Amino acid sequence: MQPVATTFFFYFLSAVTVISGLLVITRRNAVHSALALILALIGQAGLYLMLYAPFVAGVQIILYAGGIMVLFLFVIMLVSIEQSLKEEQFSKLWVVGLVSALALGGLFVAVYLKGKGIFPERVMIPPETSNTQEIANYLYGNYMFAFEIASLLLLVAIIGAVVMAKKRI
Amino acid sequence: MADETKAPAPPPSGEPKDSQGKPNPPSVEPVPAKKPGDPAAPANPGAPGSVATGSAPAHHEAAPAKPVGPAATEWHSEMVSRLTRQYGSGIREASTYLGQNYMVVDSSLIPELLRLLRDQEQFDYCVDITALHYPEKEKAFEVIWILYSFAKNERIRVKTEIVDGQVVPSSFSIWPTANWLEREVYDMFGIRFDGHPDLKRILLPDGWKGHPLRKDYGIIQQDNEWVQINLGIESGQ
Amino acid sequence: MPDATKFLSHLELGETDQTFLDSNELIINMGPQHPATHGVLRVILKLDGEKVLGTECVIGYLHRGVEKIAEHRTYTMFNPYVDRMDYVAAVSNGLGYCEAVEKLMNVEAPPRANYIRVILTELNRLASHMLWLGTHALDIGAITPLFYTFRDREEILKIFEKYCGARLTTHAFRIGGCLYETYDGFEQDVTRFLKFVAPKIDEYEELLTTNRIWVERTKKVGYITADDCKALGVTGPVLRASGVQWDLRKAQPYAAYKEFDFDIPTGTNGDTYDRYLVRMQEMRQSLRIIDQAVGKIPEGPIMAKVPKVIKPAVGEIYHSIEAPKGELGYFIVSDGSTQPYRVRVRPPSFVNLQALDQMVRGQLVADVVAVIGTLDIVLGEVDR
Amino acid sequence: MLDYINSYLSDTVHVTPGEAGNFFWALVYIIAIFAGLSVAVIAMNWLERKILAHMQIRLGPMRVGPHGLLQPVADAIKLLLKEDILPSEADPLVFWLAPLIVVWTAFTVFIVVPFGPTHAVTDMNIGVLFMLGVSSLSVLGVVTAGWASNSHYPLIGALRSSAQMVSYEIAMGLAVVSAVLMSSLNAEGTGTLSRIGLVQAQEAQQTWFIFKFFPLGLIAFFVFAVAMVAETNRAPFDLPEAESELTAGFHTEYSGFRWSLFFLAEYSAMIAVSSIAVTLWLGGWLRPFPHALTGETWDLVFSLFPGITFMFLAAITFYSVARMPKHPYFRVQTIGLAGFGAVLALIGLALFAPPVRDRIQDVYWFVVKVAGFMYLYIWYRGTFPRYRFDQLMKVGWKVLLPIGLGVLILTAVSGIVF
Repeated sequence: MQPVATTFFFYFLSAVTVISGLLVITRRNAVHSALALILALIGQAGLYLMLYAPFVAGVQIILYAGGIMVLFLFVIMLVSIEQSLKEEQFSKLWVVGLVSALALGGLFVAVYLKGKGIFPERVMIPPETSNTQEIANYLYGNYMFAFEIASLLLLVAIIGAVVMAKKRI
Repeated sequence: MADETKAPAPPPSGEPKDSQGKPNPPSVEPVPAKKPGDPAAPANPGAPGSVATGSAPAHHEAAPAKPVGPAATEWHSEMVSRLTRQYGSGIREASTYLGQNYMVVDSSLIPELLRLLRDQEQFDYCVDITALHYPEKEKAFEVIWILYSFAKNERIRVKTEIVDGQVVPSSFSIWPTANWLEREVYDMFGIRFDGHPDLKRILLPDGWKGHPLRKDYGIIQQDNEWVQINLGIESGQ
Repeated sequence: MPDATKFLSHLELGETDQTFLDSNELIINMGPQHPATHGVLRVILKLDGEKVLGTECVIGYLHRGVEKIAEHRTYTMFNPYVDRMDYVAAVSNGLGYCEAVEKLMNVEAPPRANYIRVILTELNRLASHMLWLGTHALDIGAITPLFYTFRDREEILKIFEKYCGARLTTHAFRIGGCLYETYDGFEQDVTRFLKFVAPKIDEYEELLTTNRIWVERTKKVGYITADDCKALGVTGPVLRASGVQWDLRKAQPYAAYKEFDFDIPTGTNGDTYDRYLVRMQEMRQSLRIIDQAVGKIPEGPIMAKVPKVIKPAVGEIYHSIEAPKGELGYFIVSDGSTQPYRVRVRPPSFVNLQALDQMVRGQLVADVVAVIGTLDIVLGEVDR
Repeated sequence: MLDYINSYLSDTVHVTPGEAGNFFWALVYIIAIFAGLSVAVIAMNWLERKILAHMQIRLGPMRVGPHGLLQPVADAIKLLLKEDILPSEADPLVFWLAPLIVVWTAFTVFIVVPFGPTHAVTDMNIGVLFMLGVSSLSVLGVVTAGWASNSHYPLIGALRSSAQMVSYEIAMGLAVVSAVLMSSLNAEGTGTLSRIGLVQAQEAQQTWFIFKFFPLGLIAFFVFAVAMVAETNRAPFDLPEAESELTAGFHTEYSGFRWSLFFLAEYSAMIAVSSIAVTLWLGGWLRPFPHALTGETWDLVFSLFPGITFMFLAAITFYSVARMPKHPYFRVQTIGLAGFGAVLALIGLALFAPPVRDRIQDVYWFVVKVAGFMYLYIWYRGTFPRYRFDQLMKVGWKVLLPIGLGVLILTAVSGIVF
């Protein structure tokens, strides 16, 4: 199976994603962290491409980077963020943070020690060419019901938003 | 430059009332009889040269004798008679000059008379509110309302004389157009209108001191202090 | 007569109270150097998001103290100042002032002068409406009409220039009549212009009247009822668009308007679209008047017997004419000397602008621009 | 290295360089597209001024070069030399980043634009999806530009334009889906998102999608045409930089080179979006009536078209050279214009040569169709006033969206029925 791009790109993309992920949490300015998050999402989309999943990469760009992040930026801009900048950054719940960090660390160590054994042996057939068609068949074939439930959920969310805004007009 | 100020009150003289339309051409009228009931205009000291007295043009300098201009005549209309019956001496004078009717009323009648004119007499459009300044008269200011009635297609002027500093009731509640018109009169003459929503200067900057259209306000006079503070320049004078 | 409190400007500038989404209101300045305020007008807008809660006009940036100057100039010397007030419709200003002084002196301009005056005033009304249409459409975003209207307005200005040497502030009339005899070929120029401009007005209509976006941007925008117009003293096309059939040229005819038949276009629901239609019709009516007038200019003198030095008798007079923007009135008080004791100008733009707050409340920011355009105000006249 | 290059040129390979993994040719195509795009932007700049001027009975730029031909060059130099002001409290990083985001998105869209069956940088399986995704990223650039300028009006302008772009993306998406649906009416029953595939589907079904199921294709095309104008903030929807209300939208604080980036991005976005419309509805590089007028003679006639157009342009140039005033001041301009005419004539002649003629066919037809759309943009700007913001939203949500949905459903139904 001919790799999509040389391994260099894989390291480059994952480096970009990790660094911008760090940037998200370290930046004081909300807009900077939002932009860093967008960069991380686009890096992730690149990784999906490397995994022969162009459809998911496309959807990732449209939904996350193009849609949700725009709303993030809207909220950041409309709500005045001056006070939050001045407040003391360090939250008091560092105990909880510490415990969860330790748990995650333990998990990583366990995976590293076990090596490949944990993951199932099945090798995915990379349906590179007809990826979108495959997804379409699954989506509208076996998982039709789940798809309908999801769209119903979205409908409820939209109606909720309209009702909330309706009060105003 | 001392500008010559004169009492411009309409010359008291009687003349047959001409039609409301186009005034007839100026005719040399008989010796102007002094109108008794006109306390407002002081006895017109024989106006220098310009007003010819007597029927024959008296001898004076080279300019040909200019016939005395058209004179204000008594304005008889049932509306005027109704108002005089109701307010009596309040209506000082109601006359027509060059075909335009105006009445001089006492300042105490102001909001009530105007409201009556608007409601009963259908003068529903207040064309203009302005003022005049006669420095030498003890009632120094004259406030003028120009009213027009769409129904009767008729235009009249209501005038009152007030002392400097006297507050005139605002006619904003009668005609909302008075809002800016009265603000401009205050801005230019310093006449205060009570009952006006927010009486402040409209054309001149807010901090300006002095009311330009008063006769005692020089033509090139400026509020130097305001100019220095705001524009930071040494003003012209 | 609507009660006055309605017209109070809701602009308590002091405190900004909370609105629905408890975001404070936005107080922004539009002007005085804003591209769409037709000169130096500053409008303080109190916004809740896009909706206008209240406006306050700050004017006076162009105040030159014309009325004070009048008291130190002779009657003839003050004549050119009058053109500088509404510099877009300068001829009408001049006509108003000259006729007021003539009335004060009880003098009648000869018929030939009256005819020339009517022709030039109606041409000036056309030019003023054309400039209005160009800038109004530009504010709403249609760029093209501006160039069409200015090309046609140029023709009118050429006729003015040939007649009296000036294009805009023409100072064409004198007290007692007109100073200049019509240059030979005046009638031909005017008739050629009439044939040239008639289809052009249809061109403007083609561009805008049925243009969906233009209709959507102007219908039900800047709505004002007839009663509110009368209460606020609004006159001219704005009043006629609200359904009041009143035009000083018909109600109290002056100059030679008695001899021409033309009708007064009126709108029905007093919104920006109706004002646009009324003004377009008015342009066509002006063409009708000019057409009738240019054919029958009577022979005879163009200047009444007026003394060299004008010293009207003591007295006062109020004379008003139908300027393109509304009723333009002159209240002149004479004390018998060569200089007027007081000249009060009743400017239509100043009074019409007062209606802006009433027309714009509850509309959106983009409509403020459209309404300022439809009021057709000229700041030279507002500030005097 | 040489055989690496030749490997792609051998006729057997019928795949875009990207897919063939041949980076050299992909790079060549990228450079070609960059050059073509900048020439197109320069031409658009001149054309827009000239055409708009002639629509408004004025001449447009005439002074800089013959008939203003050097005007775009003058503009470019002016923008490069102008001082690049950074507002005091603005956020320097985001201020610098915003125009870049807008330009990135405007240019990355072009890697999937198919100028011919094999003339595209690459052909992704999700071509159309990728384009929509990237064009939705440009909203970020606009929003950050407005926020970074840290002043009232740009912020309001930015929020407005991003709200507009977001709401019109949906209408655009729906129109695109109905076109893709049409492409799936072939044997295996699954359509394709790849743009070359779409054009080939139109070729296979022997009809441009605009004419398929007669009114439906046209309506979908109409929805897309309106949405694309709104997407690029142009003509009746150019509210964000509405001079008459707010000063000038999100790029008020930008000047000099940064402002020209926005300017460049706007034009390339226009070209990109109209290229989507051309590929999806007007049969990308297919020449008109590919199947009705087949046969040797017709192929020859259509292949002569590129040459004819350039010769026609040269003729116009020479005609205007003839009409140049004889005054010595104009001598340089006449020579310049004559030279420009000669260049056009040469290109025309070159296009008549058989080897060039065949290769250039596809690209020529694609460019002509996109040029048609460009003329439409300018025409809109000349005639339409500006929509108010709430009307703009009303059209987006209450008019285009329902129509888009309706067309989608009807296409699906007619797909099954016919």
